Amino acid sequence: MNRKAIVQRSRRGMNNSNILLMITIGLFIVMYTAGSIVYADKGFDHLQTFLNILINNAGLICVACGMTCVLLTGGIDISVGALIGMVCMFMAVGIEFWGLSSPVLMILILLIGITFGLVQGLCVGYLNIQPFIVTMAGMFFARGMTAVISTQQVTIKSDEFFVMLANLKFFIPFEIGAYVNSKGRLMVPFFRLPVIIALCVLVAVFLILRYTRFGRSLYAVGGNQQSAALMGLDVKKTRMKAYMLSSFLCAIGGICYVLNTMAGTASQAAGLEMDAISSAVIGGTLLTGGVGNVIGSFFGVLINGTISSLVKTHGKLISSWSNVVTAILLCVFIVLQAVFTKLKENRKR
Amino acid sequence: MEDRVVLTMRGITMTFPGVLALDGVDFTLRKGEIHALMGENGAGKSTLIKCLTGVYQCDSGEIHVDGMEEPVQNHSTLEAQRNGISTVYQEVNLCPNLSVMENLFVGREPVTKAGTIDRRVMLKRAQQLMEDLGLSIDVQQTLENYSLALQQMIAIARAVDMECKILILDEPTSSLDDSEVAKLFSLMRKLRDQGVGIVFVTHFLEQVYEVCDRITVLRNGLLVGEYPLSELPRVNLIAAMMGKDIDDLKEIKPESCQNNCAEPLISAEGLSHVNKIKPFDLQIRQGEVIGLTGLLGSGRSELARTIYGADKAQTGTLKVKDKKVHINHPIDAMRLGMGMLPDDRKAEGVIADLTVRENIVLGIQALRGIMNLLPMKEQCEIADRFIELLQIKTPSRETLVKQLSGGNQQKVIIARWLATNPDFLILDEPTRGIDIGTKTEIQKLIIRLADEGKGILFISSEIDEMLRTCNRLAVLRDGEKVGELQGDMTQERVMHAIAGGENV
Amino acid sequence: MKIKRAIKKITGMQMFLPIASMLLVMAVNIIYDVSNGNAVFNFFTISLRNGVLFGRIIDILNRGSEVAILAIGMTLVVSAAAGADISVGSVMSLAGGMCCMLLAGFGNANVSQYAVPLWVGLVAGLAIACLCGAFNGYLVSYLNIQPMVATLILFSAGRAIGLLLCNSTIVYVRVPSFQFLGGYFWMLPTPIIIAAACVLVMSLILKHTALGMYIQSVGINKNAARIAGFKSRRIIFTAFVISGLCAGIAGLVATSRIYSADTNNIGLNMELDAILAVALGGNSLGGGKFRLAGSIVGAYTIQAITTTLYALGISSAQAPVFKAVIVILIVTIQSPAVTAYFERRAVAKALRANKEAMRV
Amino acid sequence: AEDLIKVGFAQVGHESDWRNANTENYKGVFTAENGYELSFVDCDNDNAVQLEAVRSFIEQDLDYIIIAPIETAGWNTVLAEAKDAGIPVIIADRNVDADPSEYTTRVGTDMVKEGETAGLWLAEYMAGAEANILVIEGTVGSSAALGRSEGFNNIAKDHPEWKIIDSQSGDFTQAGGQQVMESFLKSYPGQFNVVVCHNDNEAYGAMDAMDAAGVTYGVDGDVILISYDATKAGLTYTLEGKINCNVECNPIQAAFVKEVIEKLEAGEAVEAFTLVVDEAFVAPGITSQYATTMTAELLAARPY
Ligand SMILES: Nc1ncnc2c1ncn2[C@@H]1O[C@H](COP(=O)(O)OP(=O)(O)OP(=O)(O)O)[C@@H](O)[C@H]1O
Ligand SMILES: Nc1ncnc2c1ncn2[C@@H]1O[C@H](COP(=O)(O)OP(=O)(O)OP(=O)(O)O)[C@@H](O)[C@H]1O
Ligand SMILES: [Mg+2]
Ligand SMILES: [Mg+2]
Repeated sequence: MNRKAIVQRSRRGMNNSNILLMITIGLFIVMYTAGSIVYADKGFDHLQTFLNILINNAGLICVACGMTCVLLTGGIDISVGALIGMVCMFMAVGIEFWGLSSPVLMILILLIGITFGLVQGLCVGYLNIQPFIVTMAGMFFARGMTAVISTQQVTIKSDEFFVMLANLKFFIPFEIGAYVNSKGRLMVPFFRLPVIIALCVLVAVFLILRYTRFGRSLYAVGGNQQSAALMGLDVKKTRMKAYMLSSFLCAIGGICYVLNTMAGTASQAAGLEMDAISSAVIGGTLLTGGVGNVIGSFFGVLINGTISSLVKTHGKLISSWSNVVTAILLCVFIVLQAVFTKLKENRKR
Repeated sequence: MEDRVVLTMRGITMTFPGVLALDGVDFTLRKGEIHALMGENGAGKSTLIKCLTGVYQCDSGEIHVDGMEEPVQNHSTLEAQRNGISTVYQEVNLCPNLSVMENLFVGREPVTKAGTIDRRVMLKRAQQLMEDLGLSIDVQQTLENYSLALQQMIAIARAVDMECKILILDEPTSSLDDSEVAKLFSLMRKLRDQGVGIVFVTHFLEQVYEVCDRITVLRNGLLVGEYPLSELPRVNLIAAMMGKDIDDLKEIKPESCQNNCAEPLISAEGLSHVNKIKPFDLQIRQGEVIGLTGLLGSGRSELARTIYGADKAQTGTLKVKDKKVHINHPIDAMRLGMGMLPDDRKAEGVIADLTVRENIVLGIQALRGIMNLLPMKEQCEIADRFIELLQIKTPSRETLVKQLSGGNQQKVIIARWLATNPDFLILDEPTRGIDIGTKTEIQKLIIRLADEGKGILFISSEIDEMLRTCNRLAVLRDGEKVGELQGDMTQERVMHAIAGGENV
Repeated sequence: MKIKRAIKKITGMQMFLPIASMLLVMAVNIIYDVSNGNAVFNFFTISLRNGVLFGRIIDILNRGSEVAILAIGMTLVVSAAAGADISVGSVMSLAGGMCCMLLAGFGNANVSQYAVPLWVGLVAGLAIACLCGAFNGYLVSYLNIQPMVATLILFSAGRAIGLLLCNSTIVYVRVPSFQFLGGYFWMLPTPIIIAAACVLVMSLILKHTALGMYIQSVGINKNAARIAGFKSRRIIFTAFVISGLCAGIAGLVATSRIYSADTNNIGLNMELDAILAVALGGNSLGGGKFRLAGSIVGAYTIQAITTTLYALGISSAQAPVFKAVIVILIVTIQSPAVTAYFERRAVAKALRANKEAMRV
Repeated sequence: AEDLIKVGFAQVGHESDWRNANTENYKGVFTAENGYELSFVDCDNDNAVQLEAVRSFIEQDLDYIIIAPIETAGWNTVLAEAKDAGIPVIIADRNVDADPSEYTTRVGTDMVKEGETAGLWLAEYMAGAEANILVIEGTVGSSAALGRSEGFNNIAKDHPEWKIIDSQSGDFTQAGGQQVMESFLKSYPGQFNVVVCHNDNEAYGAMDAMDAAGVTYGVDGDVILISYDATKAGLTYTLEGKINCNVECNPIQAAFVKEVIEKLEAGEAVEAFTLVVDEAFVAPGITSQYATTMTAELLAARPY
C-alpha cells in the first residue's frame, strides 16, 4: 500500500494536458531566445517585437480562447475567420455608411456574435448535426453576408471615439526596453487597447474553465459525451453554450481585429480559423476533446506569432519559402509533441 | 413492518427497431430494501433501468416516485437525479480525462459564495468518500490511470454520495473482486438502513442471496414475478429466469491432468513487459486449461496480453510448438494459432457500429487477409452457426452489435474467436456479465475445447469458476508470477496463495 | 396500401436522403425556370453542340468531377481515421505543379512541346500526391497525430512547394494531348469519364476485397480491430495514401482543364467541398461506417448548388449565403434528431394500431 | 555592408504572374550592387500580415519602407507608427485610403484609367453599334476589379446603345473564367457580342469555354474580347487576333521607386504621386488612338 502511494504521488499533476503545456512553453522560450540571439542586429531582441506579436494577434488570442472551449467539447468551429470578417465589415459600414456610433455598433456586434453562436449551437447541440458541417455553413454564411453588406473596401475614419480607441498607445513605464533608433528617435515600447482586451478575455476564460461548473462540464462532455449525459449533465445545453461562447469571443476578437486594421473588406481574416485551431493544438488541446486549456492556446498563438515574426525579420525568403518554412516549423513542433507524448506513455507502461 | 413504496413502474413497454425489449413490465421498490432484478442476458434489465432514469423514453407505462403526485416521466439522467434516482450503469460511465475527484462531483460541484467551484472542499470531500470506501487512491489523478475495477468503485462512490431515495446498481460487481464486493455490500446495507431503496442487478446468485431482500425476475422482456428472497430458493430462481431447469454447475469437472505429458503448445521464457510484468516462465500444453489468478490489478490481463502480442514483450523468448517465434502484432499471434478475448469489452472487444455478422467473421477475415474477402454466403453461414451455438439473442444477424445487451455482446466476441478455430485461446474474463445459464455453457465449452486438444489460458475473478475448469493455476502478485498451483486445489489454498501468505 | 408500402420502401432505402437532397436542389431550378417563363426543363436540356454534349447537367457532372474524385479518398480517410484530410486541395495543386514542371522543364513558363514524355509527368504528379498521402498517413498512424492537425502541415506547405517547383509562375503546357484529361472524349467531357472510372474502380475494390470491413472496423474501434488481427496503423496509412492518390488524379484533371499549373488556385478550398460531400452523403465525420455512393451523390449535390447559383445569376460573393442555407437545410433533414423524431412517430403509430387491433 | 540603404518591401503576395513579375522587378533593382539591402516580406494577401510586416520593418530600423497595399483601407495606425519612428514610407502600386500627409509619396498605376481606356477603345471600335456586354470580373472587392469596373462604367454611361447584360466574378483565375463563361453561354445563348475579362487568365478560360461551345471570338469572330494585364501570353493571343484589345497594367515599377528614394537621399523634394504609365494593345488589323497595334517585334521586346 505504501509503495503504491509513493508511486502515485510522483505521478501527480503530470497528466496529459500538463505535459503538453510544459513542452509548448519550453519550446516557445527556446525558439524566442534563439531568434533574439540570431537576429539581435535586426532588432528581434527589442521588447517591442514581443509586444508587436501581442498587438498583431490580439484578435487571434480571443478567437483561440473560444476555439479552445469548442475543441474541449470535441467539436470544432471553422466559422470564426469569416465571422471576424463580417464583424469588421459591419463595423466599418456601420460607422461610415449608416452613421451609427461605435459603442452602439460594438453592442450590436456582440449581440450578433451571440445570436450566430446560438444558431450554430442549436444545430450542433439539439439537432445533433456534425460541428464541422454546421460551422462550415456558418462560415459560408458569414462570408456571403460580408459581401451582402458591402463589396467595397471601407476605411474607418469618421468615428472619432473609435479612431481614438484604435490610436491609444500604452507606453511601458520607466522607459523599460526603450532605445534610440538610427533616425535619432526614442522608441519607447508600447501596446494597444486590443492587447488589454485580449488578456482580459484570456484570464476570464481561464477562470471560467477552471472554476465554474460550465467550464468543467465542457471537459466532461469532451471526455465522453455519453458518460457525461449519464452522469446527469445537460450535454445539449453545454455544447450549445460552447458555440455561443466561441462566437461571442469571436465577436470580441473581431472588435480587437478591427481596432488593429481599421477597415472592412471582403476577404479579411481569411484562414484565421486554421491559425486558431493550430494555436490551440500547439498549446496541447486535443481535437478529440476533453484535454487542453487556454494558457496553452495563448502560447500557441505566441509561437505562431514568433514563427511569423522570425520569417518577417529574416526578410530574404522568396514568396513561397516563407509558407514552407512556417509549415516545417509547425511540423517539427507537432512531431516533437507527439514524440514526447509517446515517450511519456512508454514510461507509464 | 410498514412497506412504504418508493417507486412503482406500471406496464412499461419499450421497443427498439425489431425488438420488443420490455412488454408491460411492472416493478415495485420499497423503502429500505435491496431489490434484485434478475434475468438472462437480454432479458431487459438494463432497458428497464434506462427507462426509469430517462435515458430511453418508454413507449407506454407509468412511473410513480414516492412523494410526487403526478406520474414522473424523466427525460434525462439529470431529471432523474433531481427526482432522487441515482444510478450506476452497466458499462462504466465516467469521463476518462477528468480527475477522480471531478468525476465524483461533476455537475454538482460544491460552490463558493461567488458561485465558483470550491476545489478545496471538493478535494476534502472526495478524499473522505474514497476513505469511506476503503480505497487509497490519489483523487487528483486522471481517471484513465486506474483500472476498470477502480473506475467501477468510483462510479459507485459517485452514485452513493448523491442524496437519493433510489439507488440503482446495474451489474456493479462484474469487475470487482471479493474484497471490493464486500466493501460494496457493507455500504449497501448501510444505505438500506438509512431507508434508501436499492435496485441491484447481477448475475452472481450468491451475491443475491447475500444481500438482497426481494427479487424481481424478467424473461424476454416480460415480467415473470416478484418474490421475497426467502420464497425463492436458488433452483427456482434459475428456473424462473430461464424458463426451464438446468443441470447444475457442480457437475462440470475437468478430467484433471490427463494430458500432462502432452506436447507443450506455448512456452514462454523470461517474457516481460516494462514496468508491468516482470520476467516470467510459463508452459501451456495441449488439452490443458491454465488459469491466471491474483488480486485485482496484479497483472493477469497484462501477462496474457504479453503472450498474445497485444502489448509487445520487451525481453524473453516465446516458443510455439517448440519453435521460437517473434510476435510484433496480434495478427502474428493469430497466424500461429492464438486468439485472445480481451477483458475490456467496450474498449477492445466489440466493434460497436458493425453488425453481429461482421463482428463474428472479423477474426477469420483478418487471417485470410485483406485481398481475400470471405464470400457473403459463408459469412452468413458462419454467423448463423455461432448465433445458434452460443444462443446469441439478436433480432437478426444484421443487427448492430451495440444494440445487443451486454452479455450477448460478449458472446459475439467469443464467437469471433471460436470461428478462427485457434489452437491456443486466451479468455480474459469471458464470463463477465454473462448470465448463469450461459456461464455454464461457456465453462463446458472451455472444457470441450481443451478435450479437442487446444490450450486455454483462462482468467476470471471468480475463484470457483477457475477451480471448476482449470487444470493448473498460475498465481500473480504485483506483476510477478509467484508460483503455480496444481493437483488438489481448494478455495482456501488459492486464496492463501493469492494473498501471499504461502509461497508456492 | 400498395403505394404506401412502396413509398415506405423507397424512403427506407439507405440512399434516399442524399438523393432526395439532390433532387431538392434541382427542383429549385424548375421553379426558377417556370417563374421566369422558360421551358420547364430548361435547366435540364441537353443538346449536341459543336459535336459535344452541352447543357447544365453536363456542367454539373463535368465540374463536379474533381470533388467526386476527392470525395472517394476523403470518405476512406474520414472512416478510418475519424478525421478529415484537409490537405487534399493543396496536394491537388502540388500534383499539377509537379506534372507541369516536368513536362515544361524546370524554369520554363510557357512551352508548346514536352520536355519529357507525357506519361512521365502524369506518373510523377500522381507519385508526389501519393507521397503526400504517405506523409500524412505516417503522421496520423505511426505518430498518433490527429488527422486534421497532421494534414494542416501539407495544407499550408503543399501549395507553396508546388509554387516553388513551378518557379513561382503559372506554367503553361500548350500541347493538345495534355488537354485531353480536362477536354473531351468522344461526346463527353473526359473528367466525367475519369470520375466514373475512379468510382467504379473503388466500388469494385470495396466489393471484392475486405478493404471496407478493415477500414470501418479500424475507424470504429482501433484497439478492438488491432486485437482482432487487423493492422490498424497500416490501414489508416493506406487510407491516406488513397486519399493522396485521389487528390493527385483530381489535381491532374484540374490542371489539364487549364493546361497550366495555376498553383495558387488549383484545388483552392476544395478540401471543404470534399468534406461537405462526405457529410451530405449521410456519412459521419466521426469515423466508422461509410457509404461511398452517398459521398459521390453529395459531391454532385454541391456542384449542383454551385451551378444553380450561377444559373440564377447570384453574385459569386454573395452565393455562399445561399449555399449555407441549403447545406443547413439538407443536413437538418438528415440529422439524427429529426430522423429519430420521425422514427418515434412511426413507432407510436404502430403501437396505437396494435392497441386498436387488440381492442377488436 | 554598413553603407547600404536598408529598404523594406511589404509585397501583396504571390497570387499571379503579374505579381511575381513585380516582385522579381524589385529584387532585381534593389540589389547590393545598386547600394541597397532589401528586406522582402510576402504578405499572402492578408492585410493583417501586412500591418505586422510594417511593424517588423520599424523594429528592424530600416531606412525606407515600401508598401504595396493589399487593401486600400485601414492604414492610419501603422503609418503613424512609422512616422513616429522617422522612417519614410512609399506606397507602391495600389492606392491607400489615407491622407497623403501620412506617408511620404506614392508610386503606382491607375486602375480606373485602365477601365476607361478599355471603354474608350470599345466606343471607338463599335462606332455607335449596339453592344451587349458580359463582364467576367476580378475578385470581388479587390481594388483592380473595383477600379476597372468603375472606369469602364464611366464610359458605358455615355453610351445608351451599350447594355451590360450580366457580370460575375471569375476570381482572376482561368478556371473561374471558364466556369463563368460556361454558365453565361447557357444563360444568354447568342445574346451577347462583347466579353470583358478583368485579367488575361480569365480571358483564357473564357476562350476555352467558347471554343468548346463553338462560339467564335476575336478579330474574325462574333464576339469582341477585351482583357487587362497584357502579359506576354495574353499579348500572344492579341497578336493572333483572338483578344481584340488588351489593356496593360505595368508591373515594372521598381525603377520609379528607386528614383524616388534617390531623390529623398539627396534631400530633394518628391512629388506626391508618380504615375506608372500603362498602355493598351490591340490585335493586328485594328488601329486606334487609344492603343498600339500589336506586332511580333513588340511582343519579343516585352520583358514580361
Ligand atoms: N439501443 C438499442 N437498440 C436496439 N436494441 C436494443 C438496444 N438496447 C438494448 N436492446 C435490446 O433490448 C433487449 C434487452 O436488452 P438489455 O440491455 O436491457 O438486457 P439486459 O437484461 O440488461 O442483459 P445483460 O444481462 O446482458 O446486460 C436486448 O434484446 C437488446 O438486443
Ligand atoms: N489499487 C490500484 N491502485 C493503483 N493502480 C491500480 C490498482 N489496481 C490496478 N491498478 C493498475 O491497473 C492495472 C491493471 O492491470 P491488469 O488489468 O493486468 O490487472 P488484472 O489482474 O487483470 O485485473 P482486472 O481484474 O482489473 O482485470 C495495473 O497495472 C495497475 O497499474
Ligand atoms: Mg444489462
Ligand atoms: Mg484483467
